[in-house]
Amino acid sequence: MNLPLELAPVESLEEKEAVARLYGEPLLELPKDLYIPPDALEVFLEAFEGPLDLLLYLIRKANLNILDIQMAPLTSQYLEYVEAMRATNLELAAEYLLMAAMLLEIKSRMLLPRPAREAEEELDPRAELVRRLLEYEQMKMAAARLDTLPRAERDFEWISVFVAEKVVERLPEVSLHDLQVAWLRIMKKARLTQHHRVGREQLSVREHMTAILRKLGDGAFVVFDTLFDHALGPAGLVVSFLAVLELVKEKLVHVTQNEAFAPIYVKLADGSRDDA
Amino acid sequence: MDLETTPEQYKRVMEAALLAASAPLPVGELRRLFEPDPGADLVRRLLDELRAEWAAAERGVELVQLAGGWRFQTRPEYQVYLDRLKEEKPPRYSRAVMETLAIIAYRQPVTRGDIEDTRGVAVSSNILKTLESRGWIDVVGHRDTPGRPELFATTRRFLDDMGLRSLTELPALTEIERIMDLVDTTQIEAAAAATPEE
Amino acid sequence: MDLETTPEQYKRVMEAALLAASAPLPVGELRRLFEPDPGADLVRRLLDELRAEWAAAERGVELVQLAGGWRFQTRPEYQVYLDRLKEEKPPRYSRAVMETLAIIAYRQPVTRGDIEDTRGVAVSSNILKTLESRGWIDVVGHRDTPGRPELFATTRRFLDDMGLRSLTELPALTEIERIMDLVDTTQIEAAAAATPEE
Repeated sequence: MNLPLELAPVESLEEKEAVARLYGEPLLELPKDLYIPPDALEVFLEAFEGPLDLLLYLIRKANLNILDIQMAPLTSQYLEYVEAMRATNLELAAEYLLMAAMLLEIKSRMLLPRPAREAEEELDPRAELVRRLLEYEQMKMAAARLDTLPRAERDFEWISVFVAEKVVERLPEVSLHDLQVAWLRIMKKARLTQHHRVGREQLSVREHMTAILRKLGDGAFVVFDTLFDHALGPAGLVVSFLAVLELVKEKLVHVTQNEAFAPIYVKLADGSRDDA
Repeated sequence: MDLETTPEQYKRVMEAALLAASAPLPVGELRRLFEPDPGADLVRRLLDELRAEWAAAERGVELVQLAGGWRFQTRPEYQVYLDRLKEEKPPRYSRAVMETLAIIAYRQPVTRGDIEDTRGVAVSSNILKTLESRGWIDVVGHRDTPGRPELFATTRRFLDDMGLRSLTELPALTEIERIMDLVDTTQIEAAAAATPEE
Repeated sequence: MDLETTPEQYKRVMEAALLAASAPLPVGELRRLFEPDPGADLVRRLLDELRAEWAAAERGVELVQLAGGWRFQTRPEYQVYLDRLKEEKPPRYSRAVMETLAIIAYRQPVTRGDIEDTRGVAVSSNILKTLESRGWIDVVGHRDTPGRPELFATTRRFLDDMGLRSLTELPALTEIERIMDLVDTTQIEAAAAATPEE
């Protein structure tokens, strides 16, 4: 039951830091008679976060077990501080007065003789104060530890490198599925279903039509034979041939031959000026 | 169109995304880098490899796992150098701010009144504003009592900034708790129950 | 307090600073990382080494020198991945653009008039320009009719972007068309909208 509370190293460091401003005097060696120069008192009291903090300090200073607080000396010391605050015209926080009232109340209750029959049910008047002190001390230590955790911007930096973006318009992505849907929509709308069945063969002819048009792109006459890539194999050649026929039919190319068995020339229908 | 997607390539893409990200990237987000989705397991394995690679290279930067996901950050040992480039020092928070933060972190969700009860002093609006503007706390609701006071809690950003993956990684409160055990608990509880809520 | 300052260590510090910096760091700024000042020449030499190291590792991030100093940035090839993390929905082509593309793909070579006949509405120049600037269609000739209209066809690039080796790999439609007769178009559109992006 008499476990001495040891301050966490961090905290004691902090305490020293806070009161080091008091002429370099370590806090724990403050004179017992409470003589503190008025200008220093302000600094001294600013080091506390409130009445609970001051009480904790007083308990520690007297090396008291927090669970076995002697109310009389604690209360009188506390009141001396409050009186000192009042004397130096420090703005007296209401919380300090409230705590003073609470201490006095506890003290008075402890002085009162307890009726024997009520003794068991009667709470130790210090219990609530102890609970609050422990609760506060716990959070005070937690705060000190939290402060020691490596923290972004103080102890480390986030990495966020520049993203090199080409200033290009973001292009829509199109899938084959999208294309299919678009085409089907047209079919449905135009009711072309029965008339235009597009199968693989047709497409292959159309692909060759485009390829041949590209070969003829410069508008020059091209020898018919060179339009065919023999690497395509017999089926490919047939499709190429169908493509030329289709191009002729659609009046996209002109095919000329000066005489029988002479070379056949093909050129774009839109070719050069001598086309007419 | 995609680069070749060997594990090595996956890692390079994840590394680039993590280095460029402005917030931690969760695994689910990293999966979106790839098509088709490589799955959570592969991404996690590659993240571990990536972390190990950076650690082995003894760089000033490390890959860490946080509440919000994975992120690269500089190692604390390098801060002494990086501080030299800083125009202004990062804010040092007062004890009042840190105590308020601790109470919100360990006791969340709490109202301003709860914080004041614990600290024994009024909590200024500035303290809460400081923590809110840092993105460490926010209002998660209102307590159903008169005045409907706001309930504060810590954010994921708080955990990320503290290098934590979850609240359970907060420094433990064991020391005080052990002492609490020694107190006659029934007494204290009775005292607590007797205290009217403010 | 300083880490050991071998050239390797200098580089690690510079690397950490450059990765963490929010703006390019000039050489003068990087010199401030160290005490005593290592001088501009050493810093420049180490920057060159650092750049070479990152380039050799074929990472998605590179060290570049700009007017304002040095910075790490993602390599442009990685943009396609990083873009996937963006929240914004990818842009979509209008129905008119898609239908025009489909007609050109399946019926090529076609004139604008052919497209209009098929779609039953006028085709704006913008639609064709959109597809041309994308590099998916071009003019392969002119039809020998009054006005000599341009003939449009799809390009090699179109096939590449669609992942096709040839037009014959376009989805065959006969089968589907038959089904189409039974299905309402709106249903197909709904299905298409629900299909995840590929």
